[in-house]
Amino acid sequence: MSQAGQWTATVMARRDTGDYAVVTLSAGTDTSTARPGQFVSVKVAGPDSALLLRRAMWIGEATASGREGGTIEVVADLREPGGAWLAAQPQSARVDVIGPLGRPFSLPRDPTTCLLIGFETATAALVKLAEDLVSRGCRVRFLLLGQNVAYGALTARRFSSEIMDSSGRITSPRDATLSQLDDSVEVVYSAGTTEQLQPVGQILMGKGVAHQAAVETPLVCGSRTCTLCALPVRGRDGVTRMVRACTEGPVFQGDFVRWDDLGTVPGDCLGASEEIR
Amino acid sequence: MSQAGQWTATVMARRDTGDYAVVTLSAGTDTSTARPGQFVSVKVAGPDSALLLRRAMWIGEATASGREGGTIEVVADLREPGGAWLAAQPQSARVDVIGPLGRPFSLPRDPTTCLLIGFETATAALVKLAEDLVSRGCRVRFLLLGQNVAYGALTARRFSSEIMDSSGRITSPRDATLSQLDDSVEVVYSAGTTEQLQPVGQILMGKGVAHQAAVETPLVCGSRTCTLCALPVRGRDGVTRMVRACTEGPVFQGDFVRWDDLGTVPGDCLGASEEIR
Amino acid sequence: MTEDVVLAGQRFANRVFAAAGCAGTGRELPAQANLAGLGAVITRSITPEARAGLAAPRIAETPSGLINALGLPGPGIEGFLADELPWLVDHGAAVIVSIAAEQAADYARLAQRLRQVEGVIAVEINLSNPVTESGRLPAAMDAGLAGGIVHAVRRNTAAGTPVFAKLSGDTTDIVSVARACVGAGADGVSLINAVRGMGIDAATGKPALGAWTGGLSGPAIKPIALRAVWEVHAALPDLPIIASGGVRTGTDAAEMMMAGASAVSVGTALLSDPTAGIRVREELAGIAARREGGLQGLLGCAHQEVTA
Amino acid sequence: MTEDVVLAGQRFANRVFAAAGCAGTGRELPAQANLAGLGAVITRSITPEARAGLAAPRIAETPSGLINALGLPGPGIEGFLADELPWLVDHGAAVIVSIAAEQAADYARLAQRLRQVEGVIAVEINLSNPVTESGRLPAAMDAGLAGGIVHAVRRNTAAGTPVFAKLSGDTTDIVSVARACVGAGADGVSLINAVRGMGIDAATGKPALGAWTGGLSGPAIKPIALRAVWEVHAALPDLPIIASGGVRTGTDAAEMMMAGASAVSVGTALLSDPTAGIRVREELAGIAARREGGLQGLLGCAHQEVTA
Ligand SMILES: Cc1cc2nc3c(=O)[nH]c(=O)nc-3n(C[C@H](O)[C@H](O)[C@H](O)COP(=O)(O)OP(=O)(O)OC[C@H]3O[C@@H](n4cnc5c(N)ncnc54)[C@H](O)[C@@H]3O)c2cc1C
Ligand SMILES: Cc1cc2nc3c(=O)[nH]c(=O)nc-3n(C[C@H](O)[C@H](O)[C@H](O)COP(=O)(O)OP(=O)(O)OC[C@H]3O[C@@H](n4cnc5c(N)ncnc54)[C@H](O)[C@@H]3O)c2cc1C
Ligand SMILES: Cc1cc2nc3c(=O)[nH]c(=O)nc-3n(C[C@H](O)[C@H](O)[C@H](O)COP(=O)(O)O)c2cc1C
Ligand SMILES: Cc1cc2nc3c(=O)[nH]c(=O)nc-3n(C[C@H](O)[C@H](O)[C@H](O)COP(=O)(O)O)c2cc1C
Ligand code: FES
Ligand code: FES
Repeated sequence: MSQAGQWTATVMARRDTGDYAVVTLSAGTDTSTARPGQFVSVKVAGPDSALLLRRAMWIGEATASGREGGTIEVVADLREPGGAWLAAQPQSARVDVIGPLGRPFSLPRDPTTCLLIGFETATAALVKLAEDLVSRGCRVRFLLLGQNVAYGALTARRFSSEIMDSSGRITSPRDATLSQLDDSVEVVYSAGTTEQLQPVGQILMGKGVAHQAAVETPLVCGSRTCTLCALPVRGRDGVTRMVRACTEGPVFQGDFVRWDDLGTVPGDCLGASEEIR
Repeated sequence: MSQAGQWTATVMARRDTGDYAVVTLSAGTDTSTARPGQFVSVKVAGPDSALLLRRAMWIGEATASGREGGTIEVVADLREPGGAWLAAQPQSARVDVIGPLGRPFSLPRDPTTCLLIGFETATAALVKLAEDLVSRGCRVRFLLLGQNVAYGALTARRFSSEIMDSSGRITSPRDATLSQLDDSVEVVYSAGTTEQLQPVGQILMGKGVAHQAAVETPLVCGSRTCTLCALPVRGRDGVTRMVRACTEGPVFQGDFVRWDDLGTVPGDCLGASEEIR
Repeated sequence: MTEDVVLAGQRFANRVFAAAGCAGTGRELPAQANLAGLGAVITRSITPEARAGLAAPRIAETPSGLINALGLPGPGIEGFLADELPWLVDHGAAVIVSIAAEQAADYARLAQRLRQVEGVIAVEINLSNPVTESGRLPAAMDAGLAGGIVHAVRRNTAAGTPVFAKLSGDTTDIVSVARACVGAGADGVSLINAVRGMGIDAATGKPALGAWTGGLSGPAIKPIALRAVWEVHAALPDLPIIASGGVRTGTDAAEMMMAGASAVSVGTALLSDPTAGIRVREELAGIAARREGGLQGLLGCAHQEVTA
Repeated sequence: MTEDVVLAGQRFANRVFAAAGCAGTGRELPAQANLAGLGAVITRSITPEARAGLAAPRIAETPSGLINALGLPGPGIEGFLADELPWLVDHGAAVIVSIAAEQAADYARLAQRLRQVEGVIAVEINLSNPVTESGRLPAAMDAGLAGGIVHAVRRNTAAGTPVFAKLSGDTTDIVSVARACVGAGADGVSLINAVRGMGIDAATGKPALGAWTGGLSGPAIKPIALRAVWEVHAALPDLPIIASGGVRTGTDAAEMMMAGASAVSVGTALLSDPTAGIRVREELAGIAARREGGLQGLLGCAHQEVTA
């Protein structure tokens, strides 16, 4: 599973956590090579379905081998038609999966203190990350935001005693982020939808802390074909381009994302014309 | 279940016979009042399905009471998307059903010899009929046509020793029908699609044998709303009308159906204009 | 929250109607369908004379849709008035009569015949029927033809009875057709009729419908209906719109209202679920109750967000 | 059975193509997609200058369909020729270049630039882009505009390179637009582009797409595409038609051919399954092999049955 491919997964198990279900898929091969921040793209319905498109899912826990080769866990939102379909598949149902996809998080060369910020299901993207960071001697601190972070919280507790979750205590993602940013934090890792990450990205911009953001955007083909996942990102050359989250992301350096301009094509973007809002 | 209604059935069991599956549905109420020749209309998919329409299914065996009230059996064609969906439902799945629908077969007042001709899944429509006929002292003879008549054959063997099935021996439905028509036969009951019954209806026309035909036609609403099920039938007044199979049928007197003109609106039909093919 | 609404001077108990041809003439529906609980029942299109309809097959299923070519079967206006309308009225339905003919003069005669008939609260003009004036193009495809028919119907309809023109979503420019209808006296528009489509049966190599081509309806066309409602509401914001095209849930109905519809009608969904109309009405009321501004607040709100 | 076919003088290895914009420029696809195994790859529409595209969201799912409003993002013709085309050619793809612009003169310039470029076996004119001449109506909606652009492109394209005009299924009269294109020199037509549609997000009360309206594609529109193919083939039986609109299986492809298409292109299906093109090709060949007359025998056969 180290290279992206299309494979048939088998549903091994499902357990529910709030509005989400954790679904274990067996891959038939070694899945431990999937890197933190990568995702799979799941065909969420059969031939008679009115749902045409695949759904992206963060890779949570991944094991090297189980009863049927390696397994991965994904966290499916039961309130969405795609997630509900996946969760409803009985044990040993077969599911068409493409992955692992996308550029993963990069890890710091030297041990340091990292703040991991996760929203809702996207906390799943932090699970392998925390494991890898801790195994490199990093200290990890967690900020878990949203109603349904139980899956991420489980990992958090394994790797960190510094966990803040949002059960009622937090006024805004912005304030919560600020409250966790003391001098020891050198790297922030975040994961969530573009809307969720916007205030986090904005507050961190120019703060001198490295920020890597794993973004959920509308994502259709997962293979650089459709350009439907594009968001405005500044390049090292200073030029803003509409960049595909599925292949150049989903992990971006936070300081390069045009957080204020998400959902638009900024006027100074390469190829933008004035007519575009 | 004696009056048409909309109810939620529970899938009790499935057993396969060739390209068909026999599905047992529990109705929660007494189902023994369903009459031979009636059918149910089954919603064959969930909210995310691309299949919008209900599927009609003949009522096969119907029991007065089982573990969860009465049950009915339907025979679902696995090669069709609707039948395949129904058959794929796991035990205790819930299915939306409307029925029993349609005008049933009428039974002869006096004991007589009856020929029952069934095609494919439509043989299911003959199951309760045979039982009722035999209990009234009639003699029943079976002609089972098609690849998959196992369900009907089971019943046939219970009620008759005169069974002819089509496994390779029969040249045409027309010849087969003729071969079974000796002087003792006073009533013919047939069940099948309009295409299947056409040669049977044509050959019996004017032969002086009573013929009741239960026809499968495209059938959408099942409730006289959409007129999509209409076929040309001559009335007692001699006037041909486009008549709705779902409510004025599915059982018709064979001599009144315009067998030669199926699929058309005959020029002498009430309301036909010359422009209509 | 009140569910009732006044459209073009006529009061309706609520905003969810049965679309033309999809509740039949009503009598066929099981009791659960509860016609009296709908804002209105739009009849199938009534023609001058009785019609047998087109050859079979009249229908085929398509992905999330349905194509049909019925050919407007029915008893004709006299049969309808004698038999079907009284039954609908007796059962408490608020009846909008849909009319269809092959030339403007016949539309006018139908309207004339409906004048003063007890229980007809509005007239809907089905403009998707081919008309002889055009070489058999549906009038809804041509602003001039459509306007001419609307004019003829409006002139022959009682002043207090609103006239709705039912348009097509697959015309090049629906706004210009809508403008022509309003100019000719239409009090509102119904958007959209089934979209021209076709099926081929690959097994036989023949067209799936006896009439070859037919109308595509159901959830498949909802995006087309939303676009039509959006465009017409943007151009003519005060015009009452009755939206149809794939409405199956209260959410679908809310989307139509947000795009600019004053009322919605449920068509294809009624064929597989006779209670769909009542369910949509309840779900829509629930959605409106959870937002500020109630049902009226939904109307066209997607435009406000965009222009703000 | 041979799968190859000559359309407008150009030989294609088989009749199943990748539709414009749905195989990207090719390089993005996993190896399984096997571009060289398709009859042709139609590129996304190439514009005179680089374009960033429209604001997000650019897509929404609909029942059995997809609405998108991308705004033709891409590197522009020079970037395409420098970078993307060579890659496609290297990987064995037979490339049809789709072009789009806002006025006839720019279409002409694009055609001129493609002249003599190695590896371009045909040009497809995307006429669904709004053009400035019309007050921003897509040219495909107007026979005159469409003909003007086709004429400009044909004049500037090498004689041996066929030009296909890509039309819309939601225009009032597609046959008259097709006739105008043929009159202006089109060697064939591609039917149909995505249908104008819209989504509303009921949760937010806003349009689902950043650009408000967009193109509806996928199985939902297959009946509309079949109708368009049927009508154009009936009117212009010798005109090569490349059909697209909801093709997902070999059966869908066979239906398109029966209605009158010479080739089919697979669009939306490629987005969720990059191997869909090859699978459709194999399934179509299988269907043809089980019938007399092979693939060519499928072409327009539904008309023969009807007129016989
Ligand atoms: C990299 C990535 C990882 C993700 N991981 C998870 C996960 O672990 N668990 C989970 O429940 N969900 C995850 N999502 C979101 C998930 O893919 C679905 O989009 C989401 O669950 C909504 O599902 P839906 O059935 O309502 O589809 P819709 O939101 O209606 O989407 C239908 C289609 O459009 C695309 N799309 C449209 N809008 C969006 C949007 N705003 N965001 C994403 N896709 C959109 C979808 O990918 C899909 O192909 C992830 C998304 C991305 C991009
Ligand atoms: C009275 C009656 C009893 C039936 N009993 C059985 C049964 O016991 N077992 C069984 O497997 N099938 C039965 N059928 C046929 C069944 O309802 C389905 O139409 C058939 O299985 C084909 O299924 P499909 O999923 O391919 O649907 P399609 O044939 O694609 O049909 C989709 C929709 O269109 C309607 N339709 C279109 N064409 C036809 C047609 N030629 N005949 C019927 N409906 C059409 C269907 O009712 C359905 O609503 C019966 C039909 C009728 C009318
Ligand atoms: C079976 C059937 C019959 C119809 N009959 C009529 C009709 O008589 N007159 C009319 O104007 N529209 C008729 N329509 C169109 C519907 O009223 C409706 O406008 C269209 O189907 C789109 O809505 P829907 O997707 O909810 O069905 C009919 C549609 C169907 C499916
Ligand atoms: C994501 C996407 C991008 C598309 N880009 C183009 C394009 O650049 N040029 C064009 O002519 N058509 C474009 N189309 C239309 C397709 O080529 C095709 O004609 C249409 O989607 C109908 O086919 P389908 O239902 O198989 O997708 C695009 C469609 C989609 C879904
Ligand atoms: S999801 Fe298609 S290009 Fe990124
Ligand atoms: S199936 Fe609708 S009227 Fe008979």
